[in-house]
Amino acid sequence: MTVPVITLLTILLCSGILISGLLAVTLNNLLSAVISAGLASLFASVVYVVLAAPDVAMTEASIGSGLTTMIFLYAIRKTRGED
Amino acid sequence: MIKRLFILMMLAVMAVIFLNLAGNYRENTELSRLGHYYAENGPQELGAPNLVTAVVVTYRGLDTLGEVTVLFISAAGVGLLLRRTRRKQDDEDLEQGDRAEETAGVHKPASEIVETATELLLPMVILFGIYVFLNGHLSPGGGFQGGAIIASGTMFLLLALPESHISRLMIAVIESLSGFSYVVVGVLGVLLAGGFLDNRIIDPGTYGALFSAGAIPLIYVFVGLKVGFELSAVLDRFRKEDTGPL
Amino acid sequence: MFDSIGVLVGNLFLIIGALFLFSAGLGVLRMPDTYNRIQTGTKATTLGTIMILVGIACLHPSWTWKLIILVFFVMLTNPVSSHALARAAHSIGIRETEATVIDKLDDEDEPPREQAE
Amino acid sequence: MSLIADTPISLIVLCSGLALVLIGLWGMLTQRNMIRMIVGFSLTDTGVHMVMVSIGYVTGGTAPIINDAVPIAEAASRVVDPVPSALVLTAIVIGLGVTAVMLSVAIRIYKARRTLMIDECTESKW
Repeated sequence: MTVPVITLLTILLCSGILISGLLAVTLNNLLSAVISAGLASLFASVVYVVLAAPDVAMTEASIGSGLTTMIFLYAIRKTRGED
Repeated sequence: MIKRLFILMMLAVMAVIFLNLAGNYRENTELSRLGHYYAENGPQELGAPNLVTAVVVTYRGLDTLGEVTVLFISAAGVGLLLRRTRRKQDDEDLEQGDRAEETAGVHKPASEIVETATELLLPMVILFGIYVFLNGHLSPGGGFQGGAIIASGTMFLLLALPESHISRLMIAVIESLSGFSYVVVGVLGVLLAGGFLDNRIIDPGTYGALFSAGAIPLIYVFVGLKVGFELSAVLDRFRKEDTGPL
Repeated sequence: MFDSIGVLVGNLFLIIGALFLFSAGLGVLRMPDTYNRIQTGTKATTLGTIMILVGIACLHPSWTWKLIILVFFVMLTNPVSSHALARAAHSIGIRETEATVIDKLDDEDEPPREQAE
Repeated sequence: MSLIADTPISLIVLCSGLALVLIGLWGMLTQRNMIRMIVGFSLTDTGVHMVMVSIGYVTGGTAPIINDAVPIAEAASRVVDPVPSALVLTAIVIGLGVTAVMLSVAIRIYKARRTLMIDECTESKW
Protein backbone atom coordinates (compact mmCIF):
# COMPACT_ATOMS: atom_id res chain seq x y z
CA MET A 1 0.00 0.00 0.00
CA THR A 2 1.73 3.14 -1.14
CA VAL A 3 0.94 6.51 0.29
CA PRO A 4 0.17 9.15 -2.36
CA VAL A 5 2.79 11.88 -2.68
CA ILE A 6 0.19 14.60 -2.16
CA THR A 7 -0.82 13.10 1.21
CA LEU A 8 2.80 12.94 2.33
CA LEU A 9 3.33 16.54 1.25
CA THR A 10 0.25 17.66 3.16
CA ILE A 11 1.34 15.83 6.31
CA LEU A 12 4.81 17.38 6.07
CA LEU A 13 3.42 20.89 5.60
CA CYS A 14 0.86 20.51 8.38
CA SER A 15 3.48 19.28 10.83
CA GLY A 16 5.57 22.30 9.81
CA ILE A 17 2.62 24.55 10.63
CA LEU A 18 2.03 22.90 14.01
CA ILE A 19 5.71 22.96 15.00
CA SER A 20 6.15 26.61 14.10
CA GLY A 21 2.86 27.44 15.85
CA LEU A 22 4.06 25.73 19.02
CA LEU A 23 7.38 27.54 18.77
CA ALA A 24 5.54 30.83 18.38
CA VAL A 25 3.78 30.45 21.73
CA THR A 26 6.70 28.87 23.65
CA LEU A 27 9.86 30.67 22.50
CA ASN A 28 11.33 33.08 25.02
CA ASN A 29 12.61 35.61 22.54
CA LEU A 30 9.74 37.78 21.28
CA LEU A 31 11.41 38.36 17.91
CA SER A 32 11.79 34.63 17.29
CA ALA A 33 8.18 34.05 18.30
CA VAL A 34 6.93 36.60 15.77
CA ILE A 35 9.10 35.12 13.01
CA SER A 36 7.75 31.65 13.86
CA ALA A 37 4.18 32.89 13.54
CA GLY A 38 5.07 34.27 10.11
CA LEU A 39 6.57 30.91 9.20
CA ALA A 40 3.34 29.11 10.13
CA SER A 41 1.50 31.49 7.83
CA LEU A 42 3.94 30.79 5.00
CA PHE A 43 3.45 27.02 5.35
CA ALA A 44 -0.30 27.60 5.37
CA SER A 45 -0.09 29.42 2.04
CA VAL A 46 1.54 26.34 0.46
CA VAL A 47 -1.23 24.19 1.95
CA TYR A 48 -3.80 26.40 0.21
CA VAL A 49 -2.11 25.72 -3.13
CA VAL A 50 -2.39 21.98 -2.41
CA LEU A 51 -6.08 22.48 -1.63
CA ALA A 52 -6.63 24.20 -5.02
CA ALA A 53 -7.23 27.72 -3.69
CA PRO A 54 -4.52 29.82 -5.40
CA ASP A 55 -6.30 33.13 -4.70
CA VAL A 56 -6.19 32.49 -0.97
CA ALA A 57 -2.59 31.32 -1.21
CA MET A 58 -1.49 34.58 -2.82
CA THR A 59 -3.25 36.65 -0.19
CA GLU A 60 -1.88 34.62 2.69
CA ALA A 61 1.67 34.68 1.35
CA SER A 62 1.79 38.44 0.92
CA ILE A 63 -0.39 39.56 3.84
CA GLY A 64 -0.13 36.82 6.45
CA SER A 65 3.57 36.23 6.27
CA GLY A 66 4.80 39.54 4.86
CA LEU A 67 2.85 42.51 6.11
CA THR A 68 1.70 41.04 9.45
CA THR A 69 5.24 40.09 10.43
CA MET A 70 6.37 43.53 9.36
CA ILE A 71 3.92 45.43 11.57
CA PHE A 72 4.76 43.11 14.47
CA LEU A 73 8.44 43.98 14.00
CA TYR A 74 7.67 47.70 13.92
CA ALA A 75 5.57 47.33 17.09
CA ILE A 76 8.43 45.50 18.86
CA ARG A 77 10.82 48.24 17.86
CA LYS A 78 8.43 50.87 19.19
CA THR A 79 8.08 49.09 22.52
CA ARG A 80 11.86 48.62 22.71
CA GLY A 81 11.71 44.84 22.45
CA GLU A 82 10.51 44.37 26.01
CA ASP A 83 9.91 40.70 26.80
CA MET B 1 -1.90 27.94 38.98
CA ILE B 2 -5.63 27.44 39.37
CA LYS B 3 -6.09 29.80 36.45
CA ARG B 4 -3.89 27.67 34.27
CA LEU B 5 -5.89 24.60 35.27
CA PHE B 6 -9.09 26.32 34.19
CA ILE B 7 -7.55 27.26 30.87
CA LEU B 8 -6.37 23.68 30.35
CA MET B 9 -9.83 22.35 31.15
CA MET B 10 -11.46 24.77 28.75
CA LEU B 11 -9.04 23.85 25.99
CA ALA B 12 -9.63 20.15 26.70
CA VAL B 13 -13.38 20.64 26.32
CA MET B 14 -12.81 22.49 23.06
CA ALA B 15 -10.47 19.72 21.90
CA VAL B 16 -13.17 17.11 22.55
CA ILE B 17 -15.67 19.15 20.54
CA PHE B 18 -13.16 19.59 17.73
CA LEU B 19 -12.37 15.87 17.74
CA ASN B 20 -16.06 15.12 17.38
CA LEU B 21 -16.29 17.56 14.48
CA ALA B 22 -13.24 16.11 12.76
CA GLY B 23 -14.42 12.54 13.36
CA ASN B 24 -17.70 13.17 11.56
CA TYR B 25 -16.05 15.01 8.69
CA ARG B 26 -16.35 13.50 5.23
CA GLU B 27 -14.58 15.08 2.31
CA ASN B 28 -17.02 16.54 -0.21
CA THR B 29 -17.36 14.59 -3.40
CA GLU B 30 -19.51 17.22 -5.09
CA LEU B 31 -20.14 20.92 -4.75
CA SER B 32 -22.68 22.38 -2.41
CA ARG B 33 -25.81 23.71 -4.10
CA LEU B 34 -24.65 27.31 -3.92
CA GLY B 35 -21.21 26.48 -5.28
CA HIS B 36 -22.81 24.37 -8.00
CA TYR B 37 -24.99 27.28 -9.07
CA TYR B 38 -22.03 29.64 -9.19
CA ALA B 39 -19.88 27.16 -11.13
CA GLU B 40 -22.62 26.43 -13.62
CA ASN B 41 -24.02 29.90 -14.23
CA GLY B 42 -21.18 32.20 -13.24
CA PRO B 43 -19.21 32.11 -16.48
CA GLN B 44 -22.26 32.70 -18.70
CA GLU B 45 -23.86 35.34 -16.50
CA LEU B 46 -20.81 37.43 -15.70
CA GLY B 47 -18.20 36.41 -18.26
CA ALA B 48 -15.48 36.03 -15.63
CA PRO B 49 -13.41 32.82 -15.82
CA ASN B 50 -12.19 33.14 -12.23
CA LEU B 51 -15.13 32.06 -10.10
CA VAL B 52 -13.66 33.43 -6.87
CA THR B 53 -13.51 36.86 -8.48
CA ALA B 54 -17.10 36.50 -9.64
CA VAL B 55 -18.22 35.66 -6.11
CA VAL B 56 -16.14 38.36 -4.43
CA VAL B 57 -16.98 41.23 -6.78
CA THR B 58 -20.50 40.56 -7.98
CA TYR B 59 -22.44 37.80 -6.21
CA ARG B 60 -21.16 38.89 -2.80
CA GLY B 61 -20.21 42.42 -3.82
CA LEU B 62 -21.94 44.07 -0.89
CA ASP B 63 -19.81 42.04 1.53
CA THR B 64 -16.70 43.24 -0.24
CA LEU B 65 -17.84 46.84 0.03
CA GLY B 66 -18.35 46.34 3.74
CA GLU B 67 -14.97 44.67 4.03
CA VAL B 68 -13.22 47.57 2.31
CA THR B 69 -15.04 49.87 4.73
CA VAL B 70 -13.79 47.83 7.70
CA LEU B 71 -10.26 48.08 6.35
CA PHE B 72 -10.65 51.84 5.98
CA ILE B 73 -11.91 52.14 9.55
CA SER B 74 -9.01 50.09 10.87
CA ALA B 75 -6.50 52.22 8.93
CA ALA B 76 -8.12 55.34 10.36
CA GLY B 77 -8.04 53.80 13.84
CA VAL B 78 -4.35 53.06 13.54
CA GLY B 79 -3.74 56.63 12.43
CA LEU B 80 -5.73 57.93 15.39
CA LEU B 81 -4.00 55.71 17.94
CA LEU B 82 -0.46 56.30 16.73
CA ARG B 83 -0.59 60.08 16.46
CA ARG B 84 1.61 62.31 18.56
CA THR B 85 0.89 62.26 22.28
CA ARG B 86 -0.51 65.57 23.40
CA ARG B 87 0.90 65.81 26.92
CA LYS B 88 4.08 67.84 26.89
CA GLN B 89 5.86 65.97 29.66
CA ASP B 90 5.39 62.59 28.08
CA ASP B 91 6.47 63.93 24.76
CA GLU B 92 9.78 65.25 26.01
CA ASP B 93 10.50 62.01 27.82
CA LEU B 94 9.80 60.08 24.70
CA GLU B 95 11.90 62.26 22.48
CA GLN B 96 14.83 62.10 24.81
CA GLY B 97 14.49 58.34 24.94
CA ASP B 98 14.40 58.18 21.16
CA ARG B 99 17.44 60.30 20.74
CA ALA B 100 19.39 58.24 23.23
CA GLU B 101 18.32 55.13 21.38
CA GLU B 102 19.37 56.53 18.04
CA THR B 103 22.82 57.55 19.15
CA ALA B 104 23.35 54.31 21.02
CA GLY B 105 22.18 51.99 18.25
CA VAL B 106 24.31 51.42 15.20
CA HIS B 107 22.27 53.03 12.47
CA LYS B 108 24.06 52.57 9.20
CA PRO B 109 22.64 53.77 5.90
CA ALA B 110 21.80 51.12 3.32
CA SER B 111 24.68 50.08 1.13
CA GLU B 112 24.94 50.91 -2.55
CA ILE B 113 23.98 47.40 -3.59
CA VAL B 114 20.70 47.58 -1.71
CA GLU B 115 19.90 51.04 -3.08
CA THR B 116 20.54 49.99 -6.67
CA ALA B 117 18.51 46.81 -6.24
CA THR B 118 15.65 48.84 -4.79
CA GLU B 119 15.65 51.13 -7.81
CA LEU B 120 15.61 48.11 -10.10
CA LEU B 121 13.07 46.00 -8.25
CA LEU B 122 10.56 48.49 -6.86
CA PRO B 123 8.99 49.44 -10.23
CA MET B 124 8.71 45.75 -11.09
CA VAL B 125 6.99 44.97 -7.80
CA ILE B 126 4.48 47.77 -8.38
CA LEU B 127 4.00 46.66 -11.99
CA PHE B 128 3.37 43.10 -10.81
CA GLY B 129 0.77 44.36 -8.36
CA ILE B 130 -1.00 46.23 -11.17
CA TYR B 131 -0.80 43.13 -13.37
CA VAL B 132 -2.36 41.03 -10.63
CA PHE B 133 -5.38 43.25 -10.14
CA LEU B 134 -5.91 43.89 -13.85
CA ASN B 135 -5.93 40.13 -14.53
CA GLY B 136 -8.05 39.35 -11.49
CA HIS B 137 -10.94 38.04 -13.57
CA LEU B 138 -8.75 35.75 -15.70
CA SER B 139 -6.12 34.27 -13.41
CA PRO B 140 -5.64 33.81 -9.67
CA GLY B 141 -5.39 37.19 -8.03
CA GLY B 142 -7.42 40.32 -7.80
CA GLY B 143 -7.79 43.57 -5.98
CA PHE B 144 -6.84 42.37 -2.52
CA GLN B 145 -3.79 40.42 -3.70
CA GLY B 146 -2.65 43.23 -6.00
CA GLY B 147 -3.13 45.76 -3.22
CA ALA B 148 -1.14 43.58 -0.83
CA ILE B 149 1.66 43.30 -3.39
CA ILE B 150 1.74 47.09 -3.81
CA ALA B 151 1.90 47.41 -0.02
CA SER B 152 4.77 44.91 -0.05
CA GLY B 153 6.52 47.24 -2.47
CA THR B 154 6.02 50.06 0.02
CA MET B 155 7.37 47.81 2.76
CA PHE B 156 10.42 47.08 0.62
CA LEU B 157 10.97 50.81 0.09
CA LEU B 158 10.63 51.55 3.81
CA LEU B 159 13.06 48.77 4.70
CA ALA B 160 15.70 49.52 2.10
CA LEU B 161 15.60 53.33 2.21
CA PRO B 162 14.26 54.26 5.67
CA GLU B 163 14.65 57.99 5.02
CA SER B 164 12.24 58.03 2.09
CA HIS B 165 9.11 60.09 2.50
CA ILE B 166 5.63 58.94 1.55
CA SER B 167 3.18 61.70 0.79
CA ARG B 168 0.20 61.38 3.10
CA LEU B 169 -1.86 63.72 0.92
CA MET B 170 -1.38 61.48 -2.12
CA ILE B 171 -2.44 58.44 -0.11
CA ALA B 172 -5.54 60.22 1.18
CA VAL B 173 -6.57 61.53 -2.25
CA ILE B 174 -6.11 58.23 -4.11
CA GLU B 175 -7.78 56.24 -1.37
CA SER B 176 -10.84 58.50 -1.16
CA LEU B 177 -11.17 58.77 -4.93
CA SER B 178 -11.03 55.01 -5.46
CA GLY B 179 -13.49 54.34 -2.65
CA PHE B 180 -15.85 56.93 -4.07
CA SER B 181 -15.57 55.52 -7.59
CA TYR B 182 -16.28 52.02 -6.26
CA VAL B 183 -19.58 53.20 -4.79
CA VAL B 184 -20.38 55.18 -7.96
CA VAL B 185 -19.91 52.04 -10.09
CA GLY B 186 -22.18 50.18 -7.67
CA VAL B 187 -24.90 52.82 -7.95
CA LEU B 188 -24.56 52.83 -11.76
CA GLY B 189 -25.36 49.13 -11.53
CA VAL B 190 -28.69 50.01 -9.94
CA LEU B 191 -29.47 52.60 -12.63
CA LEU B 192 -28.29 50.76 -15.75
CA ALA B 193 -28.43 47.05 -14.93
CA GLY B 194 -29.96 44.57 -12.51
CA GLY B 195 -28.91 45.91 -9.11
CA PHE B 196 -26.26 47.30 -6.84
CA LEU B 197 -22.75 46.38 -8.06
CA ASP B 198 -24.06 44.54 -11.11
CA ASN B 199 -21.15 44.19 -13.50
CA ARG B 200 -23.18 44.26 -16.71
CA ILE B 201 -23.18 48.06 -17.01
CA ILE B 202 -20.37 47.65 -19.55
CA ASP B 203 -20.55 45.26 -22.50
CA PRO B 204 -19.05 41.92 -21.30
CA GLY B 205 -16.93 41.53 -24.45
CA THR B 206 -15.35 38.27 -25.54
CA TYR B 207 -15.03 35.61 -22.88
CA GLY B 208 -11.46 35.31 -21.61
CA ALA B 209 -10.11 38.58 -23.06
CA LEU B 210 -8.34 41.16 -20.91
CA PHE B 211 -11.10 43.74 -21.26
CA SER B 212 -14.10 41.56 -20.60
CA ALA B 213 -16.41 40.58 -17.77
CA GLY B 214 -18.08 44.00 -17.69
CA ALA B 215 -17.23 46.16 -14.71
CA ILE B 216 -15.25 43.53 -12.78
CA PRO B 217 -11.76 44.76 -13.85
CA LEU B 218 -12.85 48.34 -13.15
CA ILE B 219 -14.04 47.49 -9.64
CA TYR B 220 -10.92 45.46 -8.96
CA VAL B 221 -8.70 48.37 -10.01
CA PHE B 222 -10.46 50.59 -7.46
CA VAL B 223 -10.31 47.90 -4.76
CA GLY B 224 -6.65 47.23 -5.49
CA LEU B 225 -5.67 50.90 -5.33
CA LYS B 226 -7.66 51.42 -2.15
CA VAL B 227 -6.30 48.36 -0.35
CA GLY B 228 -2.74 49.01 -1.50
CA PHE B 229 -2.68 52.61 -0.36
CA GLU B 230 -4.49 51.87 2.90
CA LEU B 231 -2.01 49.17 3.86
CA SER B 232 0.85 51.48 2.85
CA ALA B 233 -0.60 54.14 5.14
CA VAL B 234 -0.79 51.62 8.02
CA LEU B 235 2.85 50.63 7.45
CA ASP B 236 3.91 54.26 7.28
CA ARG B 237 2.11 55.00 10.56
CA PHE B 238 3.83 52.08 12.26
CA ARG B 239 7.24 53.14 10.98
CA LYS B 240 7.22 56.70 12.28
CA GLU B 241 8.42 57.10 15.84
CA ASP B 242 6.43 60.27 16.41
CA THR B 243 3.80 60.88 13.83
CA GLY B 244 2.39 64.35 13.48
CA PRO B 245 -1.18 65.29 14.37
CA LEU B 246 -3.90 64.15 12.03
CA MET C 1 11.74 11.22 -29.60
CA PHE C 2 12.39 14.82 -28.62
CA ASP C 3 9.76 14.55 -25.95
CA SER C 4 11.50 11.70 -24.19
CA ILE C 5 14.87 13.46 -24.38
CA GLY C 6 13.29 16.57 -22.93
CA VAL C 7 11.80 14.57 -20.07
CA LEU C 8 15.15 12.88 -19.40
CA VAL C 9 17.12 16.14 -19.40
CA GLY C 10 14.47 17.89 -17.33
CA ASN C 11 14.50 15.20 -14.66
CA LEU C 12 18.29 15.23 -14.62
CA PHE C 13 18.25 18.99 -13.99
CA LEU C 14 15.66 18.54 -11.26
CA ILE C 15 17.83 15.95 -9.49
CA ILE C 16 20.94 18.15 -9.73
CA GLY C 17 18.98 21.11 -8.37
CA ALA C 18 17.62 19.04 -5.50
CA LEU C 19 21.17 17.91 -4.67
CA PHE C 20 22.33 21.52 -4.53
CA LEU C 21 19.41 22.46 -2.28
CA PHE C 22 20.18 19.49 -0.03
CA SER C 23 23.80 20.56 0.24
CA ALA C 24 22.59 24.05 1.14
CA GLY C 25 20.56 22.61 4.00
CA LEU C 26 23.49 20.51 5.14
CA GLY C 27 25.77 23.54 4.98
CA VAL C 28 23.43 25.62 7.15
CA LEU C 29 23.65 22.90 9.78
CA ARG C 30 27.40 22.37 9.58
CA MET C 31 28.94 25.79 9.00
CA PRO C 32 30.63 27.38 12.03
CA ASP C 33 29.24 30.94 12.10
CA THR C 34 26.48 33.21 10.77
CA TYR C 35 28.33 34.57 7.76
CA ASN C 36 29.33 31.16 6.47
CA ARG C 37 25.77 29.98 6.92
CA ILE C 38 24.43 32.96 4.99
CA GLN C 39 26.77 32.34 2.10
CA THR C 40 25.93 28.62 1.95
CA GLY C 41 22.25 29.37 2.13
CA THR C 42 22.55 31.82 -0.74
CA LYS C 43 24.99 30.43 -3.26
CA ALA C 44 23.79 26.85 -3.19
CA THR C 45 20.09 27.72 -3.11
CA THR C 46 20.45 30.20 -5.97
CA LEU C 47 22.11 27.59 -8.17
CA GLY C 48 19.73 24.86 -7.02
CA THR C 49 16.63 26.97 -7.71
CA ILE C 50 17.90 27.94 -11.15
CA MET C 51 18.62 24.28 -11.95
CA ILE C 52 15.11 23.30 -10.89
CA LEU C 53 13.57 26.09 -12.99
CA VAL C 54 15.65 24.96 -16.01
CA GLY C 55 14.44 21.42 -15.42
CA ILE C 56 10.82 22.59 -15.38
CA ALA C 57 11.47 24.52 -18.59
CA CYS C 58 12.62 21.26 -20.22
CA LEU C 59 9.54 19.40 -18.98
CA HIS C 60 7.05 22.14 -19.97
CA PRO C 61 8.50 24.10 -22.90
CA SER C 62 5.48 26.41 -23.07
CA TRP C 63 6.33 27.96 -19.69
CA THR C 64 9.84 28.98 -20.75
CA TRP C 65 9.32 32.75 -20.80
CA LYS C 66 7.75 32.90 -17.38
CA LEU C 67 10.55 30.72 -16.02
CA ILE C 68 13.18 33.03 -17.53
CA ILE C 69 11.58 35.93 -15.66
CA LEU C 70 11.64 33.84 -12.49
CA VAL C 71 15.34 33.05 -12.95
CA PHE C 72 16.01 36.74 -13.41
CA PHE C 73 14.21 37.59 -10.19
CA VAL C 74 15.95 34.84 -8.24
CA MET C 75 19.34 36.02 -9.49
CA LEU C 76 18.52 39.60 -8.59
CA THR C 77 16.91 39.19 -5.19
CA ASN C 78 18.79 36.31 -3.59
CA PRO C 79 22.28 37.90 -3.46
CA VAL C 80 20.90 41.29 -2.46
CA SER C 81 18.88 39.90 0.43
CA SER C 82 21.80 37.86 1.71
CA HIS C 83 24.02 40.93 1.44
CA ALA C 84 21.54 42.95 3.50
CA LEU C 85 21.28 40.11 6.04
CA ALA C 86 25.05 39.85 6.42
CA ARG C 87 25.39 43.60 6.83
CA ALA C 88 22.66 43.65 9.46
CA ALA C 89 24.32 40.77 11.31
CA HIS C 90 27.62 42.61 11.20
CA SER C 91 26.14 45.87 12.42
CA ILE C 92 24.53 44.29 15.50
CA GLY C 93 27.93 42.85 16.37
CA ILE C 94 27.75 39.14 15.62
CA ARG C 95 31.36 37.91 15.57
CA GLU C 96 33.05 35.67 13.02
CA THR C 97 34.67 32.34 13.84
CA GLU C 98 38.24 32.24 15.03
CA ALA C 99 39.41 31.07 11.64
CA THR C 100 38.40 34.31 9.91
CA VAL C 101 41.39 36.04 8.33
CA ILE C 102 40.07 39.36 7.07
CA ASP C 103 37.04 41.54 7.74
CA LYS C 104 36.80 44.31 5.16
CA LEU C 105 33.57 45.76 6.53
CA ASP C 106 35.15 46.21 9.94
CA ASP C 107 38.08 48.07 8.38
CA GLU C 108 35.66 50.24 6.45
CA ASP C 109 33.82 51.17 9.64
CA GLU C 110 36.86 52.39 11.51
CA PRO C 111 39.05 54.47 9.22
CA PRO C 112 40.83 56.23 12.15
CA ARG C 113 42.47 53.01 13.21
CA GLU C 114 43.89 52.50 9.75
CA GLN C 115 45.27 56.01 9.70
CA ALA C 116 46.84 55.52 13.07
CA GLU C 117 48.59 52.45 11.81
CA MET D 1 0.10 2.60 6.42
CA SER D 2 -3.20 2.10 4.67
CA LEU D 3 -4.77 4.36 7.28
CA ILE D 4 -2.56 7.24 6.19
CA ALA D 5 -3.10 6.48 2.53
CA ASP D 6 -6.88 6.53 2.94
CA THR D 7 -6.98 9.78 4.89
CA PRO D 8 -8.29 12.56 2.64
CA ILE D 9 -5.94 15.56 2.52
CA SER D 10 -8.65 17.99 3.54
CA LEU D 11 -9.10 16.03 6.79
CA ILE D 12 -5.40 16.45 7.59
CA VAL D 13 -5.62 20.18 6.96
CA LEU D 14 -8.84 20.41 8.98
CA CYS D 15 -7.27 18.65 11.98
CA SER D 16 -4.12 20.74 11.95
CA GLY D 17 -6.21 23.89 11.54
CA LEU D 18 -8.22 22.98 14.64
CA ALA D 19 -5.00 22.15 16.51
CA LEU D 20 -3.59 25.53 15.50
CA VAL D 21 -6.71 27.21 16.86
CA LEU D 22 -6.10 25.46 20.20
CA ILE D 23 -2.41 26.43 20.20
CA GLY D 24 -3.31 30.05 19.49
CA LEU D 25 -5.94 30.09 22.24
CA TRP D 26 -3.44 28.62 24.68
CA GLY D 27 -1.00 31.37 23.74
CA MET D 28 -3.64 34.08 24.09
CA LEU D 29 -4.84 32.90 27.49
CA THR D 30 -1.57 32.08 29.22
CA GLN D 31 0.75 34.84 28.03
CA ARG D 32 0.91 38.10 29.97
CA ASN D 33 2.77 40.14 27.37
CA MET D 34 0.35 41.94 25.08
CA ILE D 35 2.35 41.43 21.89
CA ARG D 36 2.56 37.72 22.65
CA MET D 37 -1.20 37.60 23.08
CA ILE D 38 -1.57 39.23 19.66
CA VAL D 39 0.79 36.60 18.20
CA GLY D 40 -1.58 33.97 19.63
CA PHE D 41 -4.51 35.75 18.00
CA SER D 42 -2.80 35.73 14.65
CA LEU D 43 -2.15 31.98 14.95
CA THR D 44 -5.83 31.39 15.74
CA ASP D 45 -6.68 33.44 12.67
CA THR D 46 -4.51 31.24 10.45
CA GLY D 47 -6.05 28.10 11.96
CA VAL D 48 -9.59 29.26 11.25
CA HIS D 49 -8.67 30.10 7.66
CA MET D 50 -7.23 26.61 7.20
CA VAL D 51 -10.41 25.02 8.51
CA MET D 52 -12.57 27.10 6.17
CA VAL D 53 -10.48 26.35 3.10
CA SER D 54 -10.40 22.62 3.87
CA ILE D 55 -14.20 22.53 4.15
CA GLY D 56 -14.47 23.90 0.63
CA TYR D 57 -12.26 21.23 -0.89
CA VAL D 58 -13.84 18.68 -3.23
CA THR D 59 -12.09 15.36 -3.85
CA GLY D 60 -9.73 15.74 -6.80
CA GLY D 61 -10.96 19.26 -7.53
CA THR D 62 -9.06 21.89 -9.48
CA ALA D 63 -8.83 25.62 -8.85
CA PRO D 64 -12.12 27.44 -9.62
CA ILE D 65 -10.85 29.09 -12.79
CA ILE D 66 -12.66 28.16 -15.99
CA ASN D 67 -10.14 28.32 -18.84
CA ASP D 68 -8.69 25.90 -21.38
CA ALA D 69 -7.86 23.35 -18.72
CA VAL D 70 -11.42 23.23 -17.36
CA PRO D 71 -14.11 23.74 -20.03
CA ILE D 72 -17.36 25.41 -19.05
CA ALA D 73 -19.45 22.27 -19.53
CA GLU D 74 -17.42 20.30 -16.99
CA ALA D 75 -16.98 23.18 -14.57
CA ALA D 76 -19.57 22.18 -11.99
CA SER D 77 -18.16 18.67 -11.61
CA ARG D 78 -14.44 19.46 -11.46
CA VAL D 79 -13.77 22.69 -9.54
CA VAL D 80 -13.61 23.21 -5.77
CA ASP D 81 -16.14 25.38 -3.98
CA PRO D 82 -15.42 29.08 -4.69
CA VAL D 83 -17.49 30.43 -1.77
CA PRO D 84 -15.15 29.51 1.15
CA SER D 85 -12.19 30.80 -0.89
CA ALA D 86 -13.91 34.14 -1.35
CA LEU D 87 -14.78 34.34 2.35
CA VAL D 88 -11.24 33.50 3.48
CA LEU D 89 -9.83 36.01 1.00
CA THR D 90 -11.62 38.87 2.72
CA ALA D 91 -11.07 37.39 6.19
CA ILE D 92 -7.28 37.48 5.76
CA VAL D 93 -7.32 41.17 4.85
CA ILE D 94 -9.65 41.93 7.78
CA GLY D 95 -7.31 39.94 10.04
CA LEU D 96 -4.44 42.24 9.09
CA GLY D 97 -6.57 45.29 9.89
CA VAL D 98 -7.60 43.88 13.28
CA THR D 99 -4.00 42.95 14.12
CA ALA D 100 -2.84 46.44 13.20
CA VAL D 101 -5.44 48.07 15.45
CA MET D 102 -4.59 45.74 18.36
CA LEU D 103 -0.88 46.42 17.98
CA SER D 104 -1.42 50.16 17.95
CA VAL D 105 -3.50 49.90 21.12
CA ALA D 106 -0.63 47.94 22.68
CA ILE D 107 1.85 50.63 21.61
CA ARG D 108 -0.43 53.29 23.03
CA ILE D 109 -0.63 51.49 26.38
CA TYR D 110 3.14 51.08 26.39
CA LYS D 111 3.58 54.81 25.83
CA ALA D 112 1.27 55.64 28.71
CA ARG D 113 2.35 52.97 31.21
CA ARG D 114 5.86 51.99 30.06
CA THR D 115 4.97 48.34 30.28
CA LEU D 116 3.50 45.65 28.06
CA MET D 117 2.44 43.33 30.88
CA ILE D 118 -1.32 43.16 31.09
CA ASP D 119 -1.22 42.43 34.85
CA GLU D 120 0.12 45.88 35.56
CA CYS D 121 -2.67 47.71 33.78
CA THR D 122 -5.02 47.11 36.70
CA GLU D 123 -7.06 50.28 36.69
CA SER D 124 -8.95 49.21 33.59
CA LYS D 125 -10.32 46.19 35.44
CA TRP D 126 -13.75 46.50 36.90
